[in-house]
Amino acid sequence: MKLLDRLFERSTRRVAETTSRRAALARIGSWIVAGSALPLLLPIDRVAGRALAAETGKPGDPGDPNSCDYWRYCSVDGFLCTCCGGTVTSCPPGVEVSQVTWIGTCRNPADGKDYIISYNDCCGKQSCGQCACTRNDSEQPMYRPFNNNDINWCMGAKSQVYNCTLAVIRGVAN
Amino acid sequence: MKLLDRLFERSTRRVAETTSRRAALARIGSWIVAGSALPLLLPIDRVAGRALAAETGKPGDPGDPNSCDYWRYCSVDGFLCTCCGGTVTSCPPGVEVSQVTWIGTCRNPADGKDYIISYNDCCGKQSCGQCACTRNDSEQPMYRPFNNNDINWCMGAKSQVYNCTLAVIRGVAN
Amino acid sequence: MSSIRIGPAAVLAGALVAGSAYADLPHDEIGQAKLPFPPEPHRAYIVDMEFDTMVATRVSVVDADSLRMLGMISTGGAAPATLSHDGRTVFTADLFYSRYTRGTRTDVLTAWDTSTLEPAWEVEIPPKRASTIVQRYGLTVSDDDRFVYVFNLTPATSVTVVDVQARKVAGEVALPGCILNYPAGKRRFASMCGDGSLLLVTLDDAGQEVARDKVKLFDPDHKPLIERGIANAGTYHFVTLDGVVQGVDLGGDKPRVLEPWSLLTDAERKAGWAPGGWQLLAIAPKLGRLYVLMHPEHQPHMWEDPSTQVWIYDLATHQKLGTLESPNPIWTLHATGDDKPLLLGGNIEGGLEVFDLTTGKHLGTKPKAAKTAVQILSH
Amino acid sequence: MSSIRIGPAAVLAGALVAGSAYADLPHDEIGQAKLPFPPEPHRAYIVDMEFDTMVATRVSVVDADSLRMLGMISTGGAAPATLSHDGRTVFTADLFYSRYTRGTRTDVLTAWDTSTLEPAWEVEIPPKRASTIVQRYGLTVSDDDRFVYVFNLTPATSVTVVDVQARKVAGEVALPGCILNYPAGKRRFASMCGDGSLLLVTLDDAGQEVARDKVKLFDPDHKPLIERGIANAGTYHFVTLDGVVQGVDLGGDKPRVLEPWSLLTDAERKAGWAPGGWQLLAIAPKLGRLYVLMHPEHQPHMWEDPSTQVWIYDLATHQKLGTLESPNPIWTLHATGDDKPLLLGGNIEGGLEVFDLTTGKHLGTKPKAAKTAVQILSH
Repeated sequence: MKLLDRLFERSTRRVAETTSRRAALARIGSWIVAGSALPLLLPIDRVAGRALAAETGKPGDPGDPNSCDYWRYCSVDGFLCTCCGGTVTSCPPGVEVSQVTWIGTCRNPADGKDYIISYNDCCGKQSCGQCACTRNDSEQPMYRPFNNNDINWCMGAKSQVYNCTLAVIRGVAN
Repeated sequence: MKLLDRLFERSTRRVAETTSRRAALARIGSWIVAGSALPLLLPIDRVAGRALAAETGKPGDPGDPNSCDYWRYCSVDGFLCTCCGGTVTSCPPGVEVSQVTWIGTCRNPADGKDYIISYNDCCGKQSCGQCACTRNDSEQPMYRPFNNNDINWCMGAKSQVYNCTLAVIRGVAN
Repeated sequence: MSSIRIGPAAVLAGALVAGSAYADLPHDEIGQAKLPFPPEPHRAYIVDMEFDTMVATRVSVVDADSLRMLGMISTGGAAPATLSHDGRTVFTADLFYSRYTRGTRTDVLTAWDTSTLEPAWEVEIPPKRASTIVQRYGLTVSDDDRFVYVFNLTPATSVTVVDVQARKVAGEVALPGCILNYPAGKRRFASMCGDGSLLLVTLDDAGQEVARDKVKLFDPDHKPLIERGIANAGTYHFVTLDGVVQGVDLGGDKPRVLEPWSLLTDAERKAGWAPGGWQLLAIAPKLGRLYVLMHPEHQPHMWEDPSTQVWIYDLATHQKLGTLESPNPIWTLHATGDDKPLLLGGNIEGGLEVFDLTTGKHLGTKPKAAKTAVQILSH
Repeated sequence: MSSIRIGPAAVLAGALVAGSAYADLPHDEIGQAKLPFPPEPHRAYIVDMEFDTMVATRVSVVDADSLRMLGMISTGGAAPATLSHDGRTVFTADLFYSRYTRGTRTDVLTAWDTSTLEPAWEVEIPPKRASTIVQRYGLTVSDDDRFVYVFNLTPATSVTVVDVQARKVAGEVALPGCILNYPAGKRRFASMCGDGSLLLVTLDDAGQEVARDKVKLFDPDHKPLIERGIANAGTYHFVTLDGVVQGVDLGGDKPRVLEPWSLLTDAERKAGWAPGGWQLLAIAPKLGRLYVLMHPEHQPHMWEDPSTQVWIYDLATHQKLGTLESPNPIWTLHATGDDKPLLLGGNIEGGLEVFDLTTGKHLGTKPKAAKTAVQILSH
């Protein structure tokens, strides 16, 4: 676990460098909300301006963390832990956070800054099945594994079985 | 397995006696077609006369074995093996038939006779998921276990994991 | 890259600059959710058989007030679940194969902590656990939480008695011709027999059988009872296929069979009404009311079919008090035990229907609470 | 109660009395279905991750001509699958936990008989198998069926080499910075690296590495390739995010990087067309044609999104020959290898879309072929 931890930290730093370039392209584009059948389903229309409502109750962190259109979810692929008994940064009861993770870069509409978000998977119970959400705003092919969300990142937990995904602020991208 | 076999044979005989009484009540009533979510779903309308079409290609055995309205399925609860790679009387490839089973009494619309049908479960792979079908025409509470289809009858196979169900003629009910 | 704790100070700092330029949002700290103790009375545990796979199954934990998921428990092989009376434990009787669908079978009783939803302990049990559509009284707990009773069906029937204190199997009780286990007090359980009797088994403090009795309850040939009854203060209420309620008081030294009474007037019966469903009965103990899933235009083969109609009865007077109507067909009922009780219904698409039993109002639906919702429990 | 075999005589006897009174239908004999060998070219194996559970997963086997299910293979933990070249074996790389979601992990390579759909043998492999959305080139077979290559991701990357003949693990090949394994001939596989090169690993007959080479293939910073390419007679075809096809011939002694060519005219690119999907490329070898899932109004973040549009190209001339349109959005493509090939598409609801590639007609949809159809294979 310690080794993975260190590998992750190294990689996060490397990724932070390479993604700041991509962050310039950061867009608040359309995205995909998954239904019960697939990680990818039909695109839904974006409700204009909704992302700016301060629904988290936290100043500077606008939007509804139970919704796929929350700004931190710009590169998520999975079930949102907020709908599974957890929060944006807490795993549901009895589910363990993975220590390795993939990284996305998302623009916060409140301050216009690009944040590095780690999408830590919560592991040890089967798929939560609630609020499936796939957005690939800053995703890259798998040969950039730490920018890839097609990988089950539970590899850094005691059990590889995937339950849901967090969206954790790791810093500002530039 | 041999013990179960004998227990089954004993019980089948006993059941044959007790069900002949119920067979008098045999009705070709409405039934339930299960969707993906539940063994029980909304009733569908019966297509009048359809059950009389000789779709099996066997004289005297009318109807479409891929359809929940086939006469032998009058007390089935599960996935039809005909839709899973098997036939009415054959398990799909790699799936083992259970030697113990529940028993229903179904009226054959071709000859008006009540047949004893054993609903052997096929076991060792997870739910087939195709052609879920629940009809309880001759089902009884669980204290009459050999007339009950809420039991997973894979108990008589090497693996208890349920895949699909056959409908096997065991004789005429009276 | 160290994380910064988000404390009140950080939030305040953010608030001060709100509206114009913000300070960078701080690094987050990763946490772990935990549920309160004692458990909320409206916390619902929904047993999900996942009929389309039925290997790795689950119990969904849902807050019936907010209609939000609180978490889940991962179970094996369409596992039954039950709650300890002290609110601390969910027991599940799990069946695992070394290769998921084949290989070596291992049956265990798993004790889950109701706050952490983590397994607290497990004990291996004989590989005989009944595999049925999950129902009440397949897995139960003695009134003092000392013993757990696991119903076995091979198809020979028996009960495995697990000693919760010692965390080991105390023994196995054969139940020839009888099914399920309806707990009665600290050291007794009943089982329903094909001859229309209840078998009563009394245990000692070591979990060993010390007595068995039989009491005639019903006529299985002419007035069959539905085995999925409901208990209230030591009394079990069952219903016949044609709508007669048969109670039996197992609270005393000797069982007492109560006077039967009908859910239906002759006119209602003639109009085609009859009970039907999976867990078709619920009792709100603080209201003293019985809830029954009822079918219009009923036919005998519909006895396990879902419905949108719930009829309400006073348990003392046997009077019908009203009806509830669900927006979606429901199949399994449960009423909470508190004094502002909810009726919870598992609908046929795996959603949870919630009714306020004080006002009779439908409060809402939690869609996708489960894939195949077969039983609902609460503390 | 003995069974009576249903033979031609019994059927004839029935036929003689058809139309009026029948003799009693005979007792049935219970049988077991088996699939023919050699396998039909239109037999489709659909890898089903069952995203809503992802523990006990499956491969659905479907006849793409009749749109009927032929059977299934039970797999563990979103297992990748691949077919031996001799048509006899489906290999799956399974991950099992002793308590399904937790406990002791066991990884195995399982060899399934393509006729009986039973496991023929298994070998335990290091507990490192990559868990990703299943894709081609996570699990592959050498051209002579002697070795199976399992991609590992812990997140360190490597390949476990399994000796099929000896039924044991031959060894592990480290792939620092590289992913997947693209087999090349009998004793070589490639791996795609983050620096834009292909790593080529050559093995000896014992499965031990004897050489490794690197060849530069693409610019990962400015012209990233999508790793989910498609092979045809020793040549792999990849596509860049913006629609340039990059081939590399791994059939010879030395890899040969081919001249890139564009799927799109400037006008098409300007109009917003671009490739996208999961397994977004397919090749029908007997037609020499490439099929590409294409998006109208494409945006960069849609690179893995489904679409209803498939564009058809001549592999030799690089000319666009036409388009196919699916009634439902599809996500993963496969073309069969026979001379009357079908294009098979996994739609986003788990259905299978079937196109006749000779006529360009959509032949039908098999709904619910899988829950989450991520990859399709055929012999």
